[in-house]
Parts: sequence; C-alpha cells; structure tokens
Amino acid sequence: MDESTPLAVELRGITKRFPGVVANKDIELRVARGEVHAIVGENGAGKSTLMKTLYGMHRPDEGQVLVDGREVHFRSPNDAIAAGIGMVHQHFMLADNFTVLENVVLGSEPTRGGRLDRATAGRRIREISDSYSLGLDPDALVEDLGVGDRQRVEIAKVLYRGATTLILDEPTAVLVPQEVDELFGNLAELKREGLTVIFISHKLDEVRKVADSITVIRRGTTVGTADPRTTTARQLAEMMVGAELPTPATRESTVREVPVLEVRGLTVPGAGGGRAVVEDVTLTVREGEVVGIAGVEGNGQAELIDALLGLRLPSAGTVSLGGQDVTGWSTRRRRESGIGFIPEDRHRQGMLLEAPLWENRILGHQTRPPAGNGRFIDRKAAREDTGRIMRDYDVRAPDPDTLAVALSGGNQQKLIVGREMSAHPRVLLAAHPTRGVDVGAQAVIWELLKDARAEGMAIVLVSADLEELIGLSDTLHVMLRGQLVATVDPRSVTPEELGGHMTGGHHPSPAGAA
Amino acid sequence: MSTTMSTDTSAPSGVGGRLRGLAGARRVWLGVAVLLVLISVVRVVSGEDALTSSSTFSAALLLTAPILLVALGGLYAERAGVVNIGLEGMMILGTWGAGYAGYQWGWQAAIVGGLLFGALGGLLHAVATVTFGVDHVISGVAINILAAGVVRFLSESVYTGRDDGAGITQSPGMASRPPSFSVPVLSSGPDLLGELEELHWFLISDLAGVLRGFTTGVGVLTLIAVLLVPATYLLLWRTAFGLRLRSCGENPAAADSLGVAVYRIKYIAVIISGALAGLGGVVLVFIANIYREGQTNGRGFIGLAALIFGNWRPGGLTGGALLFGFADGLQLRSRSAVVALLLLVAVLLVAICIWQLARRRVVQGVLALVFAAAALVGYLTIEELPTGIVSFTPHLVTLLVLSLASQRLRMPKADGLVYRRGEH
Amino acid sequence: MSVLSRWGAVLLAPAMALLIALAISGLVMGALGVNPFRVLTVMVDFGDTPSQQVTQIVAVLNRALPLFLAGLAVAIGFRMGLFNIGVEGQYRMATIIAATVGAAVVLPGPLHVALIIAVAMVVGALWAGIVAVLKVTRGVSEVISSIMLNTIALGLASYLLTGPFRGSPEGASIVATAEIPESGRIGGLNGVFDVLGLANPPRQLYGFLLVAVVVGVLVWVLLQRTRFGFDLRATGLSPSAASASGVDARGMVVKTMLLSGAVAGLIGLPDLLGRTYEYNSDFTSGLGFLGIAVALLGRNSPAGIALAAVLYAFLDRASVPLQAAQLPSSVVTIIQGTIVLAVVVANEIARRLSRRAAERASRQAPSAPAPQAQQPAAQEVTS
Amino acid sequence: ASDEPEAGGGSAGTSAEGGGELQVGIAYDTGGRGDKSFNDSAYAGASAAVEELGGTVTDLTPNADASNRVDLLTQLADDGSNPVIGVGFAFADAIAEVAPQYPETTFAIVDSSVADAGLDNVTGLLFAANEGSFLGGVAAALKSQTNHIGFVGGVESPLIQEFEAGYVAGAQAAKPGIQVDVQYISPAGDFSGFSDPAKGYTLAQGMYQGGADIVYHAAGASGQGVFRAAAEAGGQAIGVDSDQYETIGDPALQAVIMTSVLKRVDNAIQQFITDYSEGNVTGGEDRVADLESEGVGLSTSGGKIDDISAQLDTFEQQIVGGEIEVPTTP
Ligand SMILES: Nc1ncnc2c1ncn2[C@@H]1O[C@H](COP(=O)(O)OP(=O)(O)OP(=O)(O)O)[C@@H](O)[C@H]1O
Ligand SMILES: Nc1ncnc2c1ncn2[C@@H]1O[C@H](COP(=O)(O)OP(=O)(O)OP(=O)(O)O)[C@@H](O)[C@H]1O
Ligand SMILES: [Mg+2]
Ligand SMILES: [Mg+2]
Repeated sequence: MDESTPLAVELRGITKRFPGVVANKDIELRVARGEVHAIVGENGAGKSTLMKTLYGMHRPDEGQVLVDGREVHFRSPNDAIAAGIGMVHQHFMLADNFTVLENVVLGSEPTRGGRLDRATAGRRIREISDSYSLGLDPDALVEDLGVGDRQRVEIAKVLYRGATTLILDEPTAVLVPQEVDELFGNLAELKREGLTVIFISHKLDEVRKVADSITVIRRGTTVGTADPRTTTARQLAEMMVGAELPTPATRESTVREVPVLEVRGLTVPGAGGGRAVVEDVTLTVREGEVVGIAGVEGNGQAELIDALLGLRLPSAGTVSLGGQDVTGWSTRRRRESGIGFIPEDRHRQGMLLEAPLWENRILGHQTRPPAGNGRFIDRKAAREDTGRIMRDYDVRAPDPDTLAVALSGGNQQKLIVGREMSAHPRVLLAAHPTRGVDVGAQAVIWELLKDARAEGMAIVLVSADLEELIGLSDTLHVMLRGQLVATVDPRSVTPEELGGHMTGGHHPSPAGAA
Repeated sequence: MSTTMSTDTSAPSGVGGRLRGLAGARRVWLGVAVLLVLISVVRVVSGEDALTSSSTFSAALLLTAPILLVALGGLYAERAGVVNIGLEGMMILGTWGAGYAGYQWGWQAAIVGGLLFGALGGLLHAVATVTFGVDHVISGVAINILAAGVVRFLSESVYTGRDDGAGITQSPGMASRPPSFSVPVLSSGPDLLGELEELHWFLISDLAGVLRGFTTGVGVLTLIAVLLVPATYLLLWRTAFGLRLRSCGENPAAADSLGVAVYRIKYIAVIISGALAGLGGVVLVFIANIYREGQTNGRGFIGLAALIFGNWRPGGLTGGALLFGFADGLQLRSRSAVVALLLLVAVLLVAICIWQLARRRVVQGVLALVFAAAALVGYLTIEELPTGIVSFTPHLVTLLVLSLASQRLRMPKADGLVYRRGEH
Repeated sequence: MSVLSRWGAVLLAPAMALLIALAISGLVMGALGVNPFRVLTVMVDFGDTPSQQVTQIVAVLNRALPLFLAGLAVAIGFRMGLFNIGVEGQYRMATIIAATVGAAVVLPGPLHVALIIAVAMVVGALWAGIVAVLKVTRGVSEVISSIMLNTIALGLASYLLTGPFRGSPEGASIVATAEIPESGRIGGLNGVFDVLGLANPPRQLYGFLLVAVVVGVLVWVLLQRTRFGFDLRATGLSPSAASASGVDARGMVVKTMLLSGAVAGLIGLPDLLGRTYEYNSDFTSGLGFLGIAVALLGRNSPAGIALAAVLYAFLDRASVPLQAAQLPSSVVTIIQGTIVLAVVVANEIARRLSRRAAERASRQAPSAPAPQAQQPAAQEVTS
Repeated sequence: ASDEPEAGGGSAGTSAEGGGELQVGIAYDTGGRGDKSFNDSAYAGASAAVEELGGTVTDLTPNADASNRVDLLTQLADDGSNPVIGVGFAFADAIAEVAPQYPETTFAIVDSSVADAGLDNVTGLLFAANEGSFLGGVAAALKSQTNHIGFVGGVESPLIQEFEAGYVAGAQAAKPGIQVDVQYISPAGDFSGFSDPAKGYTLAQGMYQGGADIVYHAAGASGQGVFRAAAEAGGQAIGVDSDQYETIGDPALQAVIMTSVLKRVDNAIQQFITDYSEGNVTGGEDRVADLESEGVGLSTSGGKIDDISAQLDTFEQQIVGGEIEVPTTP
C-alpha cells in the first residue's frame, strides 16, 4: 500500500446496534484504491450491516466513515452514490416486471424535456455493457433473465451511477462455478479500469483466488486482516469461526434395495400452458439412499419438489410411494403416508412467522400426534413435544409460545428439521436444507441427515451448495431445463465437472478463463 | 459466454417487443370493431335503437367520468404499491369539499375543493399505511367509515339553520355552472352525426351514434378525465417520476437502495389518488349542482373494480369504466334494450363455444353453448325486465367479464404489501 | 409474569386506541365549540328510572346482536386472509328467503325456528359460495365480486319482494313478505331481568341472543381448537406454508366463505324472529359494512368482537340523547370512525412492540445444552 | 348515571319553562332536519304551530341505517313530549311498539294508516298524493308542446307509485293518448334513488332527448338532477312536496320549475298540533289531506301555469266532487 495515496474507503471504530443486538462493534476496515478487498465472516457476523452503513442505508451509532481520505456522513444511498460508492445486495434488488434499462436507470434517470430519455439511457448501458463485457440487453425483461445475468444487471446499475468503489455482498452464493468464473472475469475487468471492489463471501477458496487483501469479521467485530497469498483456507476458517470447518462428506453407503419413491416420466406444465417446467423425469430413491439433484436455480428443481409433494399437478407420469401410486393424491394424504419436507424458502413454505413455535411444530402434521388424532388440536401435547424438539435439536428460544418470527434463520431451520425428522418420514424432500444457516447449525443438520439415512430414510436432496450435494448424495442427478440430463458418481465428480453438466457444457472450462 | 451475447442479439428482442406492443394495440382496435359490428347486428335484429344511440353513449360517458377518475386515482396508489379501498371515502370527502367551495366561489373553486378534500383522505391513508404500516385494506375500510362520519359532522356544523337550500345532508347550489363542450359541425350546428344517426343504417348510423354521444355536451370534468388517461400514461410510463412511482409498487426495497425516496413517493401517489377520487366526486356535484349525502352511491368501489378489470393500466381501466358506464347508461335509457343485451351475450357465448371447442375444451365449450341457449331463450321470452333486475345490469356485466378475464390479470408485485425500510 | 405481560400486550392496543380516539374526538369537538365533557356525560347517562335504564341496556344489546354476528362473519374470512365485503348481500338474500320460507310453512315451535335459521344459513352460505367459486375457478378477486354481488342482491331482493315473495296487500305503504306465524318466532328474554331483580322494561331483549352466544362459542372452538380452525388460520398467516402443510387452499377458500356466509345469514334474524316477523322494504341495511369495523375493533376474535359490538352499539345509542341535549349527534360517527382507525394503528404498533420484545427474549434465551457432541470430525475444506 | 337527572331530557325540560306548555316531539325520517324536503316541511309545520300556541319543538334524527326509530320515539315520550310525531311511513312498526307503552302520550305518523292498527293514541296523517299528482299530470299535458312528458320516480315503492298513478291519469285525462315516459332510479328497498342526482339527471336527460318537454320528479334530492337536465334541454320540470320554485335557491333552475305538486306536511302537522292543543284529537283514526282540504295541490309561484288555471280548477272540482276517481296504483 502506498502511504501517499489516500485509501478508497476507511472505516474507523464503526458500531451499529439494533434493538437487542450489537451487529457491528468497533469495526476497522481499510480498502486501498484499485484493489479487490474481501470481507469474510460467518452468517450473522455483521458483514451486510457494515456494508449497509458504508452505503448510507443506515447511520452508524459510533465511528467514522472516510472516503478518499475525507470523512463523510451519508444520510441515504444517494449520498453514497454521489461519493462514488455502489452496492450490489446479497438479495437481488430488481423489479422483475421492469426491463434491464428501467432497473439500471431507476433513481438517476436521464431525462429530456421531462421525459425519460430511453435512447440515451440505452446507449450508455450498452457502452457500459461493452466496456466491462457484461453482455446486457437494455430492453430485456428482468423476469426472463437467469441468475448470472441478473447479477450483471446489478453490477451495471452500480457502474451506471459512476461508482468507483463497488460493494458486492455474497455475489457467488447463487452462482455455479462457471458463472463464478465469469464474475471473476468481470471483476478483473473492473480492477483493470481502476475500480475498487469490496467483496463479501464465506467461500474461502474463492476469496483466496480473487482477493488482493482480506478482512475477517467475527461476531460483529474485526478479528484481523490477512494476505490471501500467504494465508491458508484453514487459517482463514479458524479466524472466522474460532474452530475448524465441518464437511458434509458421508460415511459408507447405507443404500438398501427397497425402492421407496419411484418417479416415472413425470412432466409438469408451465404456468399458462407454457413449456413444461419438469419434463419426463424418471428417478428412484431407495431406503437409506440420498439422491441429490444438482442444477442451476430455476431449472425445474423447485417444481419437481412441488410435484412430488402434490402442490403441482403433473400433466404426465406417475409418482409412487412404497409401491403405491400416489400421483392423484392430495398433499395432505402424501404427507400422512410418509413424505417429509424441508422447504427451500422456510419463510414461504415452512413456517407461520406470526404463530407460536408449537403451532409451527404441528404445521404439516396436523392430523397425527402430537397435534391430536382427529378433529381437535391437542395443544398440551403439541407444546410438550415442541419443548422436546427445542432440546433435542438445539433450537434457541425462550419457550414454545415464542413467535417463530423472533427466531434467527438457523434456529427456525433447526425447528423445521426437527419437526420433519420427528415424524419419521419414509422419504424426505430436502431443498437447500442448510441455506442461510451458520456453520454450527449447518453441521448439526448434515449430521441429522446422515443419521436418518443410516436408519433407512430415503432422501431427495436439492441444493445449490455443490459441496453439500457431492458430500451427502449416494446418487447425483443433474437437472437442466426441466430434464435430468446426467447422472454422476458423487464419489468421483468434482464441483467443476458438476458445474459443467449444470450449464449444459459437458466439459468444464478452465478456471478463470473469461 | 458473456462476451458472445452482445448488442446484436439484443436488437431482435427489442424490435420483437415493439412488434408485440403494436399487435396488442391492433388487437384492441380489432376487438372494438368486432364488438361494434356485433352490437349493430343485434341492434338491427332487435330494433332497440338505444343500444347505439348518441343519447345512450352521452349518458354512458357521463356515468363513466366519475368512475374513470376514481379508477385513475386507484391506479396511482396501487402502482406505488398501496391498495386503496378507501377510494369511496375519499370520493365522499371530495363531494363535500366541492359543495362547500362551489357554493361560495363557483365551479373552479369546487374543483379545487374536491381535489383538496380528496387529497386529505389520501393523506390519512398514506399516514396509516406508509408511516404506521397498517394493512392497506383495513385502513381503507376505516377511512370509508370515517369519511361518512366526517361529512355528516361538517354539514351539521356548517349547514344547519340556513335558508339557502343547505341542510345537514346537502350544500347550497353552486355559485356558477361549469362549461360543457360539443364538437361543432359534427355534433352541434349542422349536427352531421345526428342526421346520420337518424338514418338507422347498419353500422354507419351506429358509429355515428357512438361518436355523437361522445362529442355532444361533454362536461369540462369529463374532458379532463378523458385527457387524464393519456396524461397518466405518459406520466407513469414515460417519465422518471413515473418509473420511480411504479418501482415502489414492484420492488420498493430495490427502489430504496437506489436512493428513490420510497416513502415520499408513496405519500405523493396516495395523495394524488385521493385527489383524483375527490375529483370524481366533483363530477357528481357538477351534475347535481349541490353536494348531497349519499351522492357517491358506491361509485368508489366500482372505480376500484374498473382498475382491477383494467389490469392496473390506464387503457384497461378506461375500458372497465366505459363498460360499466355503458351498461348503466343503457339501463337508464331503455329497459327493453337491456333485454337485447341478452342477444349480444348469446352471440358472444356462441363465439366462445366455437373457440373453446377448437381448443378441445369440450366441457367449457358445451357450457358456453348451454348459457348461450339460456340467454337466447331469455331474449325471446322477456319483454321488459323488472326494475330490481335491471338495476344491477352493470354489476352483472362487470362480474361476468371479470370471471372470463380475471386469470390474465397481474397486479403490481408489491401492491398491498406493507413496506418498512430495512425489513423485507 | 409471562401471563401478566401477555394480557398486557392483548389489552395494550385497544386501550391505547380508545384513548387516542377519545383524544382526537375531544379535540375535534373542542375546535368546533362543543364541550366534550358534556358529550361524555350524556353518553354514559342511561336515564332516570330503573325501567329507562334497563330499556337502554336492552337497546344496546339488541343493536349489538346483529353487529356481533356481522363482525363474526367478517372475522372468519379475515382469519384466513379473505376479505368478505359481501356480508351485506349475503344477509339480505338470507333474510328475505328465510322470511318467505318461514311464512310459508307451519311447524311445531322449535322446529319452525330451526328451519328458518337453517334456511338463512344455507342461503347466506350459497351466496358467499358464489364469491368463493369465482375466486378458485376463475381467479376473481373476492373484494370485487362481493361488491358486485351486494348490488345484485339488493336488486334481486327487491325484485323478489315486489314480485313473487310479496305478502303485503297492494297499496300498503311498506312492501313486505307474509308474516311468520307465532310458531316461527323467538320470544324475548326479559325474564332474565326478573331473575336478576332488575326492572322489567317494556322493550324485549331479543331471544336470538342465546343463538348468537352459541354461534360465538362454536366459532371460537372451531377456530382455536380444531384442526379445521388451525388449517384456516394457517392459510391466513401464510397461504404457501399452509398448502405445503397439506391444506387444500382452494377447498379452504370455499369452506371458509361458506362458513362466513352461513354466519352472515344470521344477521337479519334477531329482527326478523324477534320483532318484524317479515322482510320488508324497510330492512336494516349496512350491517355488513359495520361488521367489518366491528371485526377490526375486536381483532377478529369472538370475545373481542362481542365487546366491540357492544361498544359500537353503546356509541350508536348515544346519538339519540345527544340530539335531545342539543349536541351534534354526528360526534358519535366521528368517534366510531376514529376508534376504528386508531385501533388499527394501535394494533400495528402493539404487534411490532411485542414482536420486538419476543425477539429480544429469544436472543437472550439460553442455548439448550444438547447435541454439541454430534460435531463431526474436523476436516479441512477442499479447495 | 341516574344521579344526574338533567342530562337526558335537559334542554327539552328547561326550554319548556312555562310548565304545562306545549312540547312537540318530532322524529324525522332518514336525513333529518335540513333535507329541504319532507322533514323540513314537518319542522315548518310544528314551528308554525308552536309560534302560534307557544311551547317548544324537540326533534330527533335517526342514525344512518335508521335502526333506532324506536329509541327516538321512546326518548321523546320519556322527555315528556306530547304530541310525538313520526315523520314517514317507516315509523309504522316503531309507533306500534312504543305507543302502547305511553298511553298518556298522543302520537301521530305521517304517510301511514292506523285505521286497522288498533292503536287509540295514534293518528295517521295521510295525503292524497295521487290527487295532487293528477293535477300535475294535467298541467304537464296541457303545457306540453310535443305531446310527450315524463315521470322520474326515486324508489319504486308503493308511495311513489301513487304519484306516478295520479300523474299518468291526469295527463291522460287532459290529453288522451299523450306519451308518458315513466322511469325509476332504484328498486323498492334500495333508497339510493332518493339521493343520486346523477342518475336523476341521466334519466331526465334521456326523456328530454327522446322528445319529452316536461318531466315530473318524485325523487327527493335526485330531483336536482332532473331540474338540471331540464335547464340544459330547454325543457320544463315539475317539483314535488314543497314549492321547489321557492326553495331551489338557484335562478337558472328556478326558471325550469313550472310548478310543484305540493304535499302540505307542514299544514297537516300544524293542524294536528292545533287540534291536539284544543283537545280535538281522538286517535285511532286517519286524517287524509286531499285536494278538498288543500292538503295537496299545485304551487303557482313563477306564474307559469296561470294560463291554464281554469282547466286545472275544472279538474280539481271534478275530483273533489267525486266525478273523477284518481287511481292509487299504476
Ligand atoms: N435491521 C435489523 N434489525 C435488527 N437486527 C438486525 C438488522 N439487520 C441485521 N440485524 C442483526 O445483525 C446481525 C448481523 O447481521 P448481518 O446481516 O450484517 O450479517 P451477515 O454477516 O451479513 O450474515 P449473512 O452471512 O447471513 O449475510 C444479525 O445478528 C442480525 O440479527
Ligand atoms: N429489520 C429488522 N428488525 C428486527 N429484527 C431483524 C431485522 N432484520 C433482521 N432481524 C433479525 O435478525 C435475525 C437474523 O436476521 P437475518 O436477516 O440475517 O435473517 P436470516 O438470514 O434468516 O438468519 P440467519 O442469517 O441467522 O440465518 C433475526 O432474528 C431477525 O428477526
Ligand atoms: Mg443473514
Ligand atoms: Mg449478509
């Protein structure tokens, strides 16, 4: 670092409190101009909060923010944008029903005679797209775009505003390896143009590959900085969690010969009679087997799970459970006869946020004990059993009457896993079972899945985390545009190969080639 | 991959988009033309000239205006993500404000009064929903209840014990009359369209009747309402402000992160919404010359229906408001003509039946045919419907059309969701 | 402690709302030169003689009765996120058909009454069922369809009343259906006052009160204690989570609307069976809309709705003595309106406060000393 | 609450300070005092009577859904008002319930017959609206140049149909074969027809465009729309209940009000109160205000029907003399 040029961004002693939590405490961050600076830390460590402070989305309770050596006081993202700082959020912030152009210019629109000047805007977006190789079509509707393109729209948004410092909050979480490589190519491009990038991730190998320097955050405070060239992933991990990282790898095979779930030629029509979202899918899950389904999000995995659960009607094909054809059965009947479900979006499909934990305990299991046996709900038994799950599965909450919304995501997920396991399903549909969960909870959940498998449970596992898929699965299918396009051996496949199948190119491109 | 997808791939999709838009507009015109031909046929067959008379259509336009304004008001709020079921209450406030200002300072003041009072209702809704995060439907219902109480209270305070025609249920008459316009030569003076209409020629006279109805004695607010449709389209879809407003209804968190002042825009939108609903009330005051309690008679809700009917778009909601206005105008003009509508329904249902059968939907097709037969039998046997039945013609028509078209509707994605900064 | 704080949270919102509403109304009155304390005095004054006082109590209860039923009908829909704005049309159709059927048959007492009640509930349910069917098969928003159906019910009832169902002679100033015979009526409950040692006023307390109490309890049990109620509330809290849990969302819409409509069908019966014995052109309308306000006030719980209905009726009653005391009676409407708005705002604030408190509590919750033993063998991340 | 005895009937009690003075109670139909119509007319009658005889008037308005009519009557009777008058037929049930509870109080009800009700402390104040409307029909027919007139009813209820029946009969009597358009704004039971001027306007506009040149309205406040339509079309209109030429308060609309079919609720009430104070009310019977008693008739302000007063008088004589029987239903 050259001491004479001021730092692009410097945060000094930042503290940010939310009611009941201190999200950031006395954080220090120094980012030099023109570097890619990574911030790593566990879930909930306070990375997003810190970046939101830098982006003017909220004000720090204590501490100073310096940009190019001058202290600044941002009152809104507008001020940050004016100072050349732009942020790509962890969750995409795009209006699906708008075009790329509209999403990009929103908030700083070029106008002519009071009208939105689409021509100028389109020209500028194409310029940006060309000079950073983003490959964007200004007139495309965002809802038609894939994840990678959406991310590039987000980057274009920031560049369009003339940002010289880019904040990318966990940009790789939703990308397959090839897309990650493309993104890193884009980042290299940005760096070449003299831009500064702040990059948040927990994937340590990635971080080491792309970053020029690293700051590690734990429990809301800075634990140190590291040089990616000299620090190992292991060292980083220990800095992050103060312990070593778990792995999803399974032990010896427990697959038995008895098929539990058999899917034959299942086809699910798209909305409004469009192209089928699941097409002619055939697979078998045996007792004690974990069948993994890999695929870039939006390729029909969610719809397949919905169809297995009876939430979507197939137009062709059959689903049988333990030899019995259940294709025409209702969701309730399927669940009663032994299908468990860990949803990919717990807030949407797994929980009643405004209801107490004990009601969440019986959700999906309304018709059997401990919820009661028939028409009435046995509140006492439900509460007691909720207490048991809270103890057995380490759900941290005061009591079964706590509202679910009060729990952190990890604790909510553990409650869901505990509830589904407690019903001893014959087959468990697990969609992204560890998404958004911190390392500790992740380990617990992996362990629970392994134990259940050992006891003979059949598991369908959908995940975006390729390590998790490879580590847990006995059989691994790849889903692309609604079809199962490949079956690979999880013992030998690498994430890169898997990524190649997922994007349709069978041979992985060499890393960082973009 | 990223480098290969460059500008030339984008060009066709852009053009394609534009082509699709054009085809959409053409489809609408084609639909209107087909409908007009159908109605002409039905008019000739049934001999019910009221179906396309200028008298019916001028009534339709008049009855459309308040609904159109309310629906436009709803559009602003809902495009900004705030469901506004309080339109009726805001309209009520608007009628009172118009009556109060109108009797003292004339029609121009009445417009201002109606806008202001309606805007106050909107402001209240904005405070409740945007600042306090109250469920939008609930706040709207509360505003409807409150508005009815407030106007009664105001009248009781201001209008009691006077002898200028005012009382607790009504204001004095307006101090001046608003102007109205007719298109010269076509509809006034030589009245060419009028003469054409009198000839009762197939299609030509029908077209003349419709045009003449739309160009004769058009009130100033009706004119404003009609002009507001393209103006609203331009504002919401062609300006930066409009983009920001709509972004609040699609993804407020995204808008917020780009420095769009979401709360402020929602406030502005809901206040405009209230003001337009209030303006809808002013139309009613202009017709009556006074404010009168109960004058709105549920039109705020109808406006809301027109908005949904129109898929949250200015052109669509105009169609919804016109459909309602037409059915209402026809019902008020000629009760026997309403029976002729049954013939029209029968014809349309037969068309639907053929279309459904062509798409191999036998059940739907047969069902349509059965209903078509029922409508035909109704047409042939019924002379004149009783008042009770006729009175809900517009509502029934709206309901029927909605149940045919509802599944294609798409509301703004974040419409009705309470947005709190930092929570999502 | 936790019980105390839970009750505190429950009562906080309504208390806050009442205070806010009274303060706002007081300010408005003050601004217009009306003495709010005099208004308050008149409002709580039930008259001089015991008989007058009991009469006023009866008046309040009789008014509260249909409001309670209307609030209940609306609340059932609200509980699963359905906005049944069509209660208005449902009880109108139910009342006119029940009145006609009731007048057309002669049955032994209790059977006759039961038949009328059953007919009213079935008709209300069917009318609401139209909304449900349109929603689940055609995707028509229930708000819009029920607004349309309200007007349609008004016109249809008018047609029936003046046409096939007319029971009053030509030329009578009020058009009515035929009268329900003695056996189909429900007597008053004034015997209760004798038992309680209160004055027995000339005004009869509606016997339908008993039916309403039973319905209220049944609805409460159904919502809070049964699996059906759980499914219903789950759908209200999160339709997607409910479907994933096995609730048939479409079926739920239909069942809930039928239930809501069945309760709505009862709204017109206190008057019909206790006083008018006929449906006529002077039928009390608007209760469906008031029901929305009452449901909101009562936070969608049967007990809350009962309280809200009594409060509403109490305020309504005050409009008469206020006029007699030369005070503007429209303050009643203002108070009612502001209370609803204030309750709604206060509910939201209270909800957020208690949610925050719960979050704080759960963050401080001790971690259960469980399965840390399960920690897998340490291994380095593959890179 | 009972320790504050002054509150409930406070003002009424204090204003009747003379003791034993006349204290008239009026319970209005929905809308209440200030409706510039029916209710105001009732108030005018009561005040005129009190002016003459001394005493006070206490008047109460029902709530929005008019569910508290019984409470209104009870309050008035409890406060010691006597007589107590219910304005509008809708009070029929309420009076039947309350009157027996207060046998010492004299009640009256406007527009509803008590002849067969068996209530001996209630008087029904009825109006032969059909007779007044008959003359309105005669006037319209005689003044019509297009031989085409119209009628706009507010709500299609028996009461308003009586207006229609008389009007049509009168028009036919004066000019057989004349075309009379008849339309109602809302069906029975839907009272919005009395307060929707926009629809009144639309209906009347249609009639004028269809060739009618005179339209009679019995549509309450919706009549405002009828007058506006008349002014725009250059036609004439006939008002109802009170002399609307005098009460309209707008010169442009005044110009189109040819006459009004009067229904002298004020006279009937004033007469009733006077009779009561003189002890001349028996109860249990109806008093019908008709052409003969001048309880109904045509207004002449504006002088627009002066030229046909002779013909009108002839018809009036025939009705009074019983030669013409005016129908009550269409
Ligand atoms: N708006 C808020 N109100 C209250 N608490 C908050 C808020 N935002 C974040 N927190 C809390 O602050 C802490 C830090 O959250 P933050 O989102 O910054 O974590 P993170 O490091 O980005 O985690 P992840 O890897 O899951 O994205 C969390 O414990 C969270 O509970
Ligand atoms: N705006 C907010 N106000 C209050 N609490 C918040 C807010 N945002 C987040 N939280 C709280 O912070 C905690 C975790 O927040 P976060 O947004 O990271 O959720 P998550 O991603 O689902 O959980 P986790 O990151 O722990 O898996 C929860 O307890 C949540 O209730
Ligand atoms: Mg998080
Ligand atoms: Mg984060």
